[in-house]
Amino acid sequence: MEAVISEIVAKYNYWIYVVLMMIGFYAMIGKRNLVKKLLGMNIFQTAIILFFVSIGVKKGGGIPIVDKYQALAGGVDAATVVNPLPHVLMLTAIVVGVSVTGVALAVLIRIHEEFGTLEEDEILEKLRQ
Amino acid sequence: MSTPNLHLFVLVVPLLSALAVNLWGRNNRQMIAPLVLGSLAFSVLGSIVVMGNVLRHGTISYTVGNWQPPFGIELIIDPLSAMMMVLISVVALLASFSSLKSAEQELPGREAFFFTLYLILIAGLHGLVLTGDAFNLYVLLEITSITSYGLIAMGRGRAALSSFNYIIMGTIGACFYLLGVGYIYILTGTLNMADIARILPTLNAPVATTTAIAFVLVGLWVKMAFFPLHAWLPNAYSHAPTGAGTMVAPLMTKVTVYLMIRVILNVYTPALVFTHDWVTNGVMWAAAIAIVCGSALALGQKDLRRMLTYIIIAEVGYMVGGVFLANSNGLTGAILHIVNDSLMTLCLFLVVAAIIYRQGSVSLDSLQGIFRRMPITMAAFTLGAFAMIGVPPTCGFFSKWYLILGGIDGGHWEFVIALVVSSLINVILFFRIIELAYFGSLADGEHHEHGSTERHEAPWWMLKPLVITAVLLIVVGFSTGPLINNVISLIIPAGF
Amino acid sequence: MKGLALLATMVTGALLLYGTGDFPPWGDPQDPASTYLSPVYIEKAVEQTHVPNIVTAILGDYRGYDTMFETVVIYCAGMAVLSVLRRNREDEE
Amino acid sequence: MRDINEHTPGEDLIIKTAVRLMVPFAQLFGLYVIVHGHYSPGGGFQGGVILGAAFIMLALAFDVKTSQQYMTIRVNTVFNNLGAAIFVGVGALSAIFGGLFLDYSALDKLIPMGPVEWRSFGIFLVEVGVGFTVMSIMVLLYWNLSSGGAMDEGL
Repeated sequence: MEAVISEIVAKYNYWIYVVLMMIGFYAMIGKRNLVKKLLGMNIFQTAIILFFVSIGVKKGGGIPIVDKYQALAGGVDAATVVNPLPHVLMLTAIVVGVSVTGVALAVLIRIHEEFGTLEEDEILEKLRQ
Repeated sequence: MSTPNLHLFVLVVPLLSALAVNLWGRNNRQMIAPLVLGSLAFSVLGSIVVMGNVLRHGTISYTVGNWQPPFGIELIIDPLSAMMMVLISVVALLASFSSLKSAEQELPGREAFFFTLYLILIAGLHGLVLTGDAFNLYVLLEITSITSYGLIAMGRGRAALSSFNYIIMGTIGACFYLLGVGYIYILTGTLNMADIARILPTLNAPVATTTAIAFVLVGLWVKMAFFPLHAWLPNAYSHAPTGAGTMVAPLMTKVTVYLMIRVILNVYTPALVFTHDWVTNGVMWAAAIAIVCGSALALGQKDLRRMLTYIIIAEVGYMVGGVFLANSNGLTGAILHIVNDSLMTLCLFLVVAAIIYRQGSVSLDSLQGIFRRMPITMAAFTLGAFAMIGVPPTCGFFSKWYLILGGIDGGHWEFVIALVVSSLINVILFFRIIELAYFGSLADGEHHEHGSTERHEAPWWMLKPLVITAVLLIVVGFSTGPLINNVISLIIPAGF
Repeated sequence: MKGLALLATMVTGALLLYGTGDFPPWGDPQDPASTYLSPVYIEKAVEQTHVPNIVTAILGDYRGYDTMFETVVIYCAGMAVLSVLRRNREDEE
Repeated sequence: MRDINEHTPGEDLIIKTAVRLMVPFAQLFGLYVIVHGHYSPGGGFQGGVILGAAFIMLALAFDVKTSQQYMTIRVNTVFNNLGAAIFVGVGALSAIFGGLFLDYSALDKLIPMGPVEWRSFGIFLVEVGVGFTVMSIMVLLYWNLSSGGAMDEGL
């Protein structure tokens, strides 16, 4: 028990991300309302962002912006700055998430015009007729 | 325009002309065709030159922005990716002739947007086959996905709903891939594929490595519609505008299969992926079920285009199975099948586009007696059907031959049987249509709307690429030997 | 259906958690992600690009190829939304 | 849907005046975030979103038509194409001038400034391109999504 708790405490960020991921994933595949699916997608992407940003954390590290002249003169101690690469990756992933959300909303507007509803069951019923 | 950057211009020229199409094509429709065809023709020429260079001088490693590989993004142009570049640019050029016509008819006033997305999708596919960076692959995967969501949602009726399902499934696939990449990054600290392949075997982290492999592969399987995860594909491809289907159907799934091969060979190395027999066997069974079910479901369809989408699912089963046979014949067959299947699917979808252009529907009823009305189109269809079945001089035979040989080598009889069964089902499937089209009821031709026997061939813009594709099916069939010796054998790893 | 979705979610979550077992502790300065590439970026970025914001330096230059496609992604999103919704006006007329 | 529009909850004097006052400052801040991305948190994406938000604010307080007086559809089209073209074009130019793709230091042959300074300036150029595209696409997304593609009244 002791070992399990210390394992959780040492990696609690990953546990939180997994829980978020599960909420989003369940909404994406289990919910019948199309907007809820879309929201689930956003939660899923947020979970991934949390995961990547957690990778970048370094205990005792500061923000990845350094003093230009000091850096040119004497260099930077890498231990004092967090890992910047995951932040860059997540900037990209956020933009991708926004784009997909935009397209999905446009498609949802079209679906609503076509079927008059965003409930999957009702849409399927209308299709069957 | 120096040669060391040529492969990037193959990608950048369609990208820039997409912007130009969007800016000038909205008001001036005459601008669209020259820009699209010009940039794609440049891509074809450029990719052929790149392929020549690669075959002569060996693999090119290129660093974008002139940063050393693990720091900057590396592009790898080996014989396989050069071959894929040629394939993509040729298929895109041939499809675009037909798409220009279909879009003019189906999407009046929206052609500029359609071709903007279309060209960016092609640029994204080129980027996918070039990249040597795991995260860059994710970004490009999303580019190709977003453009295809847009292209598919432009269709009528149920297209928007199919597109939404595709968005949900595609995002799940991409997110799983990204999670896998994150697990690799936390273990190795790098995103460069060659670097990952170097570091991963030296780590003592079996659990996280396995998880990473599983998530990356499942993500790609969702994207390529591998059997249990295939549900989005038939609706998405059959409700898309015809012009989009002509290009998306031959390329998207095949490029994803290429990515799977790339990930297995160059990122994880086969030794790590094929460690557990139960995994390999499970995938083989899934592939076998995909092949049989895909073909059987195709048999139940009343619409030619919908039937072809189920055949795509079966073909994905062929290729994934071929890779997971984990022997050299299977891999050769899978890579060869990427080429052949793109061309076969292109041929059949061009036929669909031509028929839809003339009579608005490809339901099996409306195909009655179509041989008399569109003889050249249907001759090409027959050739494409023979290739799908695997009749010898066409290219489809050779890849199936290698796949069957690989199945026998690996002792995966379920896969061999599935291949044979699916070929038999294809025979029934296509001969039913050919019979219908050739002998189709002349008696009730009088009162049938499309039943006239008057010759009414598709326009030349659609016929030319169709005839070229049909000829290519045979040419590629005859050049299978050189293709294997000069290209495919070079990239198969030694221990395979 | 809901049960199946719940099962899939549980399996995925369990697999992801199981995979974290091999990870180094959270925020450890000695983990591979912090010791392999990132120190080089941190130490060399200012010297090589004269940009004190290391995130901008990596985003714009080291991984500029990613950022280019990122721009294209958002551009595509705009065009996709425009083309998907454009239909309405035609149908209404 | 139309009933809500007739009620026009946004048409309020206080909101209108406040937005009128805030828009210039929001735009200024957006520009600052773009150009100061080298020295502080910021860059093309963040600044572009703030710039776009200024126009979206206008569209929210008044209606889509009003915001189109400040940024016409045509200008929007030019901006989003121009932004993407700047990024891809800078990359292609550095390839044409003898370097590798997106190797900004190769542009030193065009205007001698020193390779390292060119890297810094090249990053600035592409950030401006990103800012243009993100700003105009954000506005475009809002216009389209709020009006169902008609781009007339909005919410």
